[in-house]
Amino acid sequence: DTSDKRIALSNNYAGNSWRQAMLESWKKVGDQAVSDGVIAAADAFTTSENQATEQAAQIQNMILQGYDAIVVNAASPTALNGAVKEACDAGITVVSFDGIVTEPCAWRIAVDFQEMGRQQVEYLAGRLPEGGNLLEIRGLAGVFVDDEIHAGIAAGVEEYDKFEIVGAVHGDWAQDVAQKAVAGILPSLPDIQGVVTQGGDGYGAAQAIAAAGRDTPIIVMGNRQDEMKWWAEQRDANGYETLSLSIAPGVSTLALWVAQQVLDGAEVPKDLTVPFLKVTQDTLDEALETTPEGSVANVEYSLEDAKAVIADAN
Amino acid sequence: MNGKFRILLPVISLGVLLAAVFYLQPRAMSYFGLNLLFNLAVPIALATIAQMMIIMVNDIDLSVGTFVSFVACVTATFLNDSPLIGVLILGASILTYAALGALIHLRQLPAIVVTLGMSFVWGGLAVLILPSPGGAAPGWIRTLMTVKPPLVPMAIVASVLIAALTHLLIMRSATGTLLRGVGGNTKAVARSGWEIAKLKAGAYGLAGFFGVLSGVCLVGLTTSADANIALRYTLLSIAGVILGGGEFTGGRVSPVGAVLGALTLALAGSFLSFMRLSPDWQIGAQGAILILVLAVRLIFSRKASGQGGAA
Amino acid sequence: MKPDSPSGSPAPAPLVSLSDVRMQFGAVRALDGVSLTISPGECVGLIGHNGAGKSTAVNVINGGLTPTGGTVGYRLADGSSASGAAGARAAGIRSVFQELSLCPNLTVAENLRIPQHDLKGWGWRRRATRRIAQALDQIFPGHRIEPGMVVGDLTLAERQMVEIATGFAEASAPAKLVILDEPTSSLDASIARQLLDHVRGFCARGGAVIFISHMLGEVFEVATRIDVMKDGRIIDSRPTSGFTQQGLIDAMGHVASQEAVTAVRENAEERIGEEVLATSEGLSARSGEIVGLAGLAGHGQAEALSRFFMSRSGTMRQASRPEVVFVAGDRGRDGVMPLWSILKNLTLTHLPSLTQKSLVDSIAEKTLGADWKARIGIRTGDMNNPILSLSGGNQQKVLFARALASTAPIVVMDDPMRGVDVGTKREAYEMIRREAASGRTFLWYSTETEEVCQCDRVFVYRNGEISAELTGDQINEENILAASFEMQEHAA
Amino acid sequence: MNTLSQSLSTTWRRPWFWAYVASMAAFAATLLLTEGRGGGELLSAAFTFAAFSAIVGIGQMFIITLGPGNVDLSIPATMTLAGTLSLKFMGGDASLILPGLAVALGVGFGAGVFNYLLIRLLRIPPIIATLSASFIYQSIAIWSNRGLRIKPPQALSDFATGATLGIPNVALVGIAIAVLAWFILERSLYGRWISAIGQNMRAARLSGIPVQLMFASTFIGAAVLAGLTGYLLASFSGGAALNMGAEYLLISIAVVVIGGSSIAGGNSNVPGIWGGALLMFLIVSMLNSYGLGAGVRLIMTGVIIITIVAAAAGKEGSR
Ligand SMILES: Nc1ncnc2c1ncn2[C@@H]1O[C@H](COP(=O)(O)OP(=O)(O)OP(=O)(O)O)[C@@H](O)[C@H]1O
Ligand SMILES: Nc1ncnc2c1ncn2[C@@H]1O[C@H](COP(=O)(O)OP(=O)(O)OP(=O)(O)O)[C@@H](O)[C@H]1O
Ligand SMILES: [Mg+2]
Ligand SMILES: [Mg+2]
Repeated sequence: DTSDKRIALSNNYAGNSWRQAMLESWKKVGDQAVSDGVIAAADAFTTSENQATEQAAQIQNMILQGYDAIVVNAASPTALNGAVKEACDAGITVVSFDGIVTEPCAWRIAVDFQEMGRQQVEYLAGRLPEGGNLLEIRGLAGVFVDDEIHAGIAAGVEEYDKFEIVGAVHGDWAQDVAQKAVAGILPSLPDIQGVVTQGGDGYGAAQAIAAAGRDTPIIVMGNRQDEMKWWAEQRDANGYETLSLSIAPGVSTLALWVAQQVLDGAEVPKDLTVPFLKVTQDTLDEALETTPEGSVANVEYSLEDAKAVIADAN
Repeated sequence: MNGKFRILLPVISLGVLLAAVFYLQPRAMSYFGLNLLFNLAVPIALATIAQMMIIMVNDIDLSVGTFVSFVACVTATFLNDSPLIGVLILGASILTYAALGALIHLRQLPAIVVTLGMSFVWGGLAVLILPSPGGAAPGWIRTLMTVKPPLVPMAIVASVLIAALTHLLIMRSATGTLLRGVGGNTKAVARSGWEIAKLKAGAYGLAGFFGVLSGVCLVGLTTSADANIALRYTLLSIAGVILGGGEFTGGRVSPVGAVLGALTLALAGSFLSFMRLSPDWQIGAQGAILILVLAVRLIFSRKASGQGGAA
Repeated sequence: MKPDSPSGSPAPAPLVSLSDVRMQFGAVRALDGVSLTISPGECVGLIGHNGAGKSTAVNVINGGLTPTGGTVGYRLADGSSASGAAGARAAGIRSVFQELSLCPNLTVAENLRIPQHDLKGWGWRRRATRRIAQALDQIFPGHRIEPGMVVGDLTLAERQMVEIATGFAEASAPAKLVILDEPTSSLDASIARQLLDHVRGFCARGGAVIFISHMLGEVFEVATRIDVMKDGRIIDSRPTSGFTQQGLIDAMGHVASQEAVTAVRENAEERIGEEVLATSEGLSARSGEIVGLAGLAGHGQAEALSRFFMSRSGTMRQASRPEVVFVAGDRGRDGVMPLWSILKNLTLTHLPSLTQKSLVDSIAEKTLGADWKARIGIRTGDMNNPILSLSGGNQQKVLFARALASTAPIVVMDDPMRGVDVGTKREAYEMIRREAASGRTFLWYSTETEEVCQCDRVFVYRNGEISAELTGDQINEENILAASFEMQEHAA
Repeated sequence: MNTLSQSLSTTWRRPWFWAYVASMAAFAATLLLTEGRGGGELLSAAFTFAAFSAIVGIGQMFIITLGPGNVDLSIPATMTLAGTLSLKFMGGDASLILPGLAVALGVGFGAGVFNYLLIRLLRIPPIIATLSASFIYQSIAIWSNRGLRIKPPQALSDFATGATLGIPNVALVGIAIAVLAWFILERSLYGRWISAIGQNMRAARLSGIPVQLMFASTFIGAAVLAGLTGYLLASFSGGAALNMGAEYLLISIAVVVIGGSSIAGGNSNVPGIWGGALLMFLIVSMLNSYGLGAGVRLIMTGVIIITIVAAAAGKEGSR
């Protein structure tokens, strides 16, 4: 019975639509769980800047507030280990997701970011058998996710060696920055056949490429509604085809249920993997329909879904 | 007189905030609670002292945050794997800081631009050292940062030590007085036969030294590093110095105030967590509380100006 | 040691000797072949018009500036000779600069650390406190300065006192020659007297002093020898007894008639009109009136003036026809825009009247500048030169012009004649009189009793309050002094 | 005519000269790689993106001119808030383009007033006042739209991404604002007054300058420019994002100082802003084009900034 247990969400960043959708899913599912009497509280906390130190302090405050479980989307896989360890030592269940932590006492709901990078190249290889030139738009330098996806892309290019990355820029996961960086590097690049991204930069890249008067290459998208809408428009106009993939913001609700399960005494392995959410040419219209304007394609998890994920892993 | 007012403000704001935190969360009123509240403030306090050294000579350092991140990366990698090389790198970075101080004076460069440029340089070096987060804290730092002294938690002991030592260094020693003199009236100090370039190099070198301490402590707490770990320290450290009664020009700084200012800022974040605001407004509330704490200055500056008059 | 021995006995070896020193700042020749020697026991009065090169000479003597031609040599205590800034320090040469050079963020005692390099190690604060307290007690008995006070909290006069005391304070290399560049410019008469007494005693004990002042009376009182500078050259040098006041003025090259110094206070009846201001503190003035603020320095006169000014000028609305204008005395703090040219500094207050559709009419601005350059004789080749290239007194003239160029009916002056030479002062008095006759009101704070005595009405301040209001024949040095010291008795 | 040739011959001594030299060097270095191809493309991109930096940079410059410690750290948040609210208001409706602009400028105005009041009434140092205020603006932006990206009206988007006579429209806006700013700074009473305030605030007050009016109008003006930039940037990039403008915090300061304005206040110049803005874009493009990693790129950016400032200071010093 977990009806008197309190769970907190420690979130390190709220400045993009993905995080906003993530917080919203948490609130929706969490509030429902509280009113159903499954748990006593599901409070969300956000730091003002994307900083590991600030989040570490936030976790320490949660320890003081006596939460029974802390669900973390971490700014850094390692820099929070000190605070996470302190939480574990205080008897608190810590579940990390999306941005996971390496501290062994915590649970990890990981997305295989490397695989996400690799699959992009794989998809392109399917579309362009004779290979071609790729532009890579990376995220924020020095951050775990950026490094992982990049490694996956690099692995993919090694596997499908007809592809060559002719240019790479850091878009800092911000639309305007990505657009600017792409516009700056484009003039010095040969023709581009594909653009591999980390999610959310597709629209900006498309704009920059169009502004430079070049043909639109295959841009791998990141499930943002504006990207998908642009994709649908292009598809209707000229049969444009591509792939979109990203981690669903609703994974926060999975983490919530996993935490609840752990508190309930269930046997939960420390490492869980969630599949990422893929939108293909076939599911595009469906995805567009269910995604609010300006938001991100999403799936939320129920307790049953969570139990299934746990059972699969066991 | 003025000095007393200067120190009163940070003391009171810290006191009030601490009382509010204790009221909201009585559990904080314990050895364990105080340690949790304050241990992450120790590296902030050190970074604030570093910033203060620069503000003391009328400059401002926009690279503190990236520098501390850089040091953290070095600490979690070189200092852990091959201590000698690690120490050499950190030593060289302090020398770099000192050299910048001399360069800024000799070529009459605006410090804010040079440090802005350096913030890119330190950030770039950090990314090169640790392209993705990781590394490990050397055992001795970890031990030092998690030691549990009797009665008073380590965070408090460390803060008191930092405040006392830097107070002796800056406010009492002959060299510290000279450095503050540079901030007060550079021309007069130069006229008296002192080499300003050397003094500025000294002040910057001290800033580098405390920046290194900050980065090392930070890794001791977090157990690992990443290239963006302390970016926020730049603005936090400036706010800490001001909150501690320092001023941007004129060499008016207070080390004790700076440490208290850093603790206050750290506590402000905790206070907000305990308030349980809606996530929409949590970020804004951080701004609001900064405003609130600084607005207290108003009362004191009114008093102080009533005293000093237009003299 | 012997007291002043003018010529008779063989002069002791000189402490410092300059021979044919030249100093060029770009096109400006500040020093043009200066030769002089100063021996122990001498008190040299150095006088000259604004921009004559006095401050430059000081900076050459103390090693702060390396001359572009000629040599400067010092004699050390052991009889050897030296040169350069370090040599000057070792030879015991100390300077008290025209522009204050204390660190306002340090305490009085801590400030001693700046010039005295040996103050370090354990107990340096105690030693510094003792040295500065001793010097202050010795020079200014009865002063109210604590060594632990922060300099920024002191009044201008007190800061000047600290600076002077620093010049004479005990140190590892004892003071042999102290250069005082306009030391009394912000001191009131009684403190200035203490300083003069000290200087005389110091020289009698074998020390040497260079005393720069525009107050000839003071110079006559302390100097054993007077050197007159003009346009970068020493044009006359004689024992004090060889000069008369008028002779000196003539030597400096200003042709100003004697009666110019006589009171401004004439034809008062026709000049003075309606009351134009009355503050709650009791300050009042009528149009065309010249109102003086007197009392010991630092007793609230400057504050009263700036309060009045602030209350009559907005920070939120544009004042195209300002009601009051301000002439600053503390140039660095209250007046000068250091990055700007002389012209821009001069026109600042009047500028709103020189704009068309809020664009500055640069031709009108130039004309105004040229006009005032001629009117008050700003010594510069080009009004586009930076203001800081002017000598102190000339900067002061620019600030004067800034205020008078506007049309404001009330002019507030905070000891505006600080560091202005005799000739210019006379011209300024003349100007004030003329402006008053045309209906302008002046609120004039001065540390010179002579100046205050020219006013139509005088408010004497003590401890931040008005202790007496003197009018007409009541205005004389005796009454002012009395009101400065005793609160109740003289309040008419 | 005389003054023209005079100013030409002293051009190289101007503080902004080195920003342009460095920009051209970066441009040439990039073209070297492509053997001259894509020059026009790069230039047009440079002018487009530099325009955003230049507009916020001009606002920041006026603030910096007010003297040490005066800076606006709320520019990114103001941009975000103005972009978010105005795009939400327009909701893609082309008839609301001008009212939408008014909303954006109004947001800027409000932010400027709020910043100024914090500084004036609570006497909080500008650096911290604007930082704190920026958190509040960010919260309002989150609360009002929860990060949803709403598309700009097509006509507006076409304008923002389009060009007139080969010059990007946003660059034209940026240049017009720069010319206006130059006039204000160099020729107007306002420019003279803020320069005086920057040099010596107390003396400025005692010279009869309406100091607070100047402070208020400068902070408000800068925020209005930030609002305008937010509106343009959001229209340009297809919608406002919560993290848009984050990089303009450093850039707005960097373009001011690289452009040769004295950071100590009182001495500013407008041409340098554009030089600095072009440089900031071209450096990154050059380093990206040469395929340098993020680490090296950051280091080079820093080194170049310092070198330019050192070069400009050397020339100024020898005057
Ligand atoms: N740094 C400088 N650059 C250019 N010109 C200078 C500089 N310093 C002094 N001068 C010029 O040298 C001349 C002598 O100046 P100095 O300050 O020695 O005059 P002074 O006799 O002390 O005048 P005052 O009585 O007004 O203080 C002046 O014409 C002044 O403009
Ligand atoms: N925006 C600002 N930035 C920095 N310092 C300021 C600012 N505004 C005011 N000050 C400081 O406050 C002092 C008083 O300012 P000011 O003279 O404008 O006030 P006032 O309008 O005369 O008086 P009051 O405070 O009664 O309204 C100034 O000397 C200045 O040092
Ligand atoms: Mg002089
Ligand atoms: Mg006097």
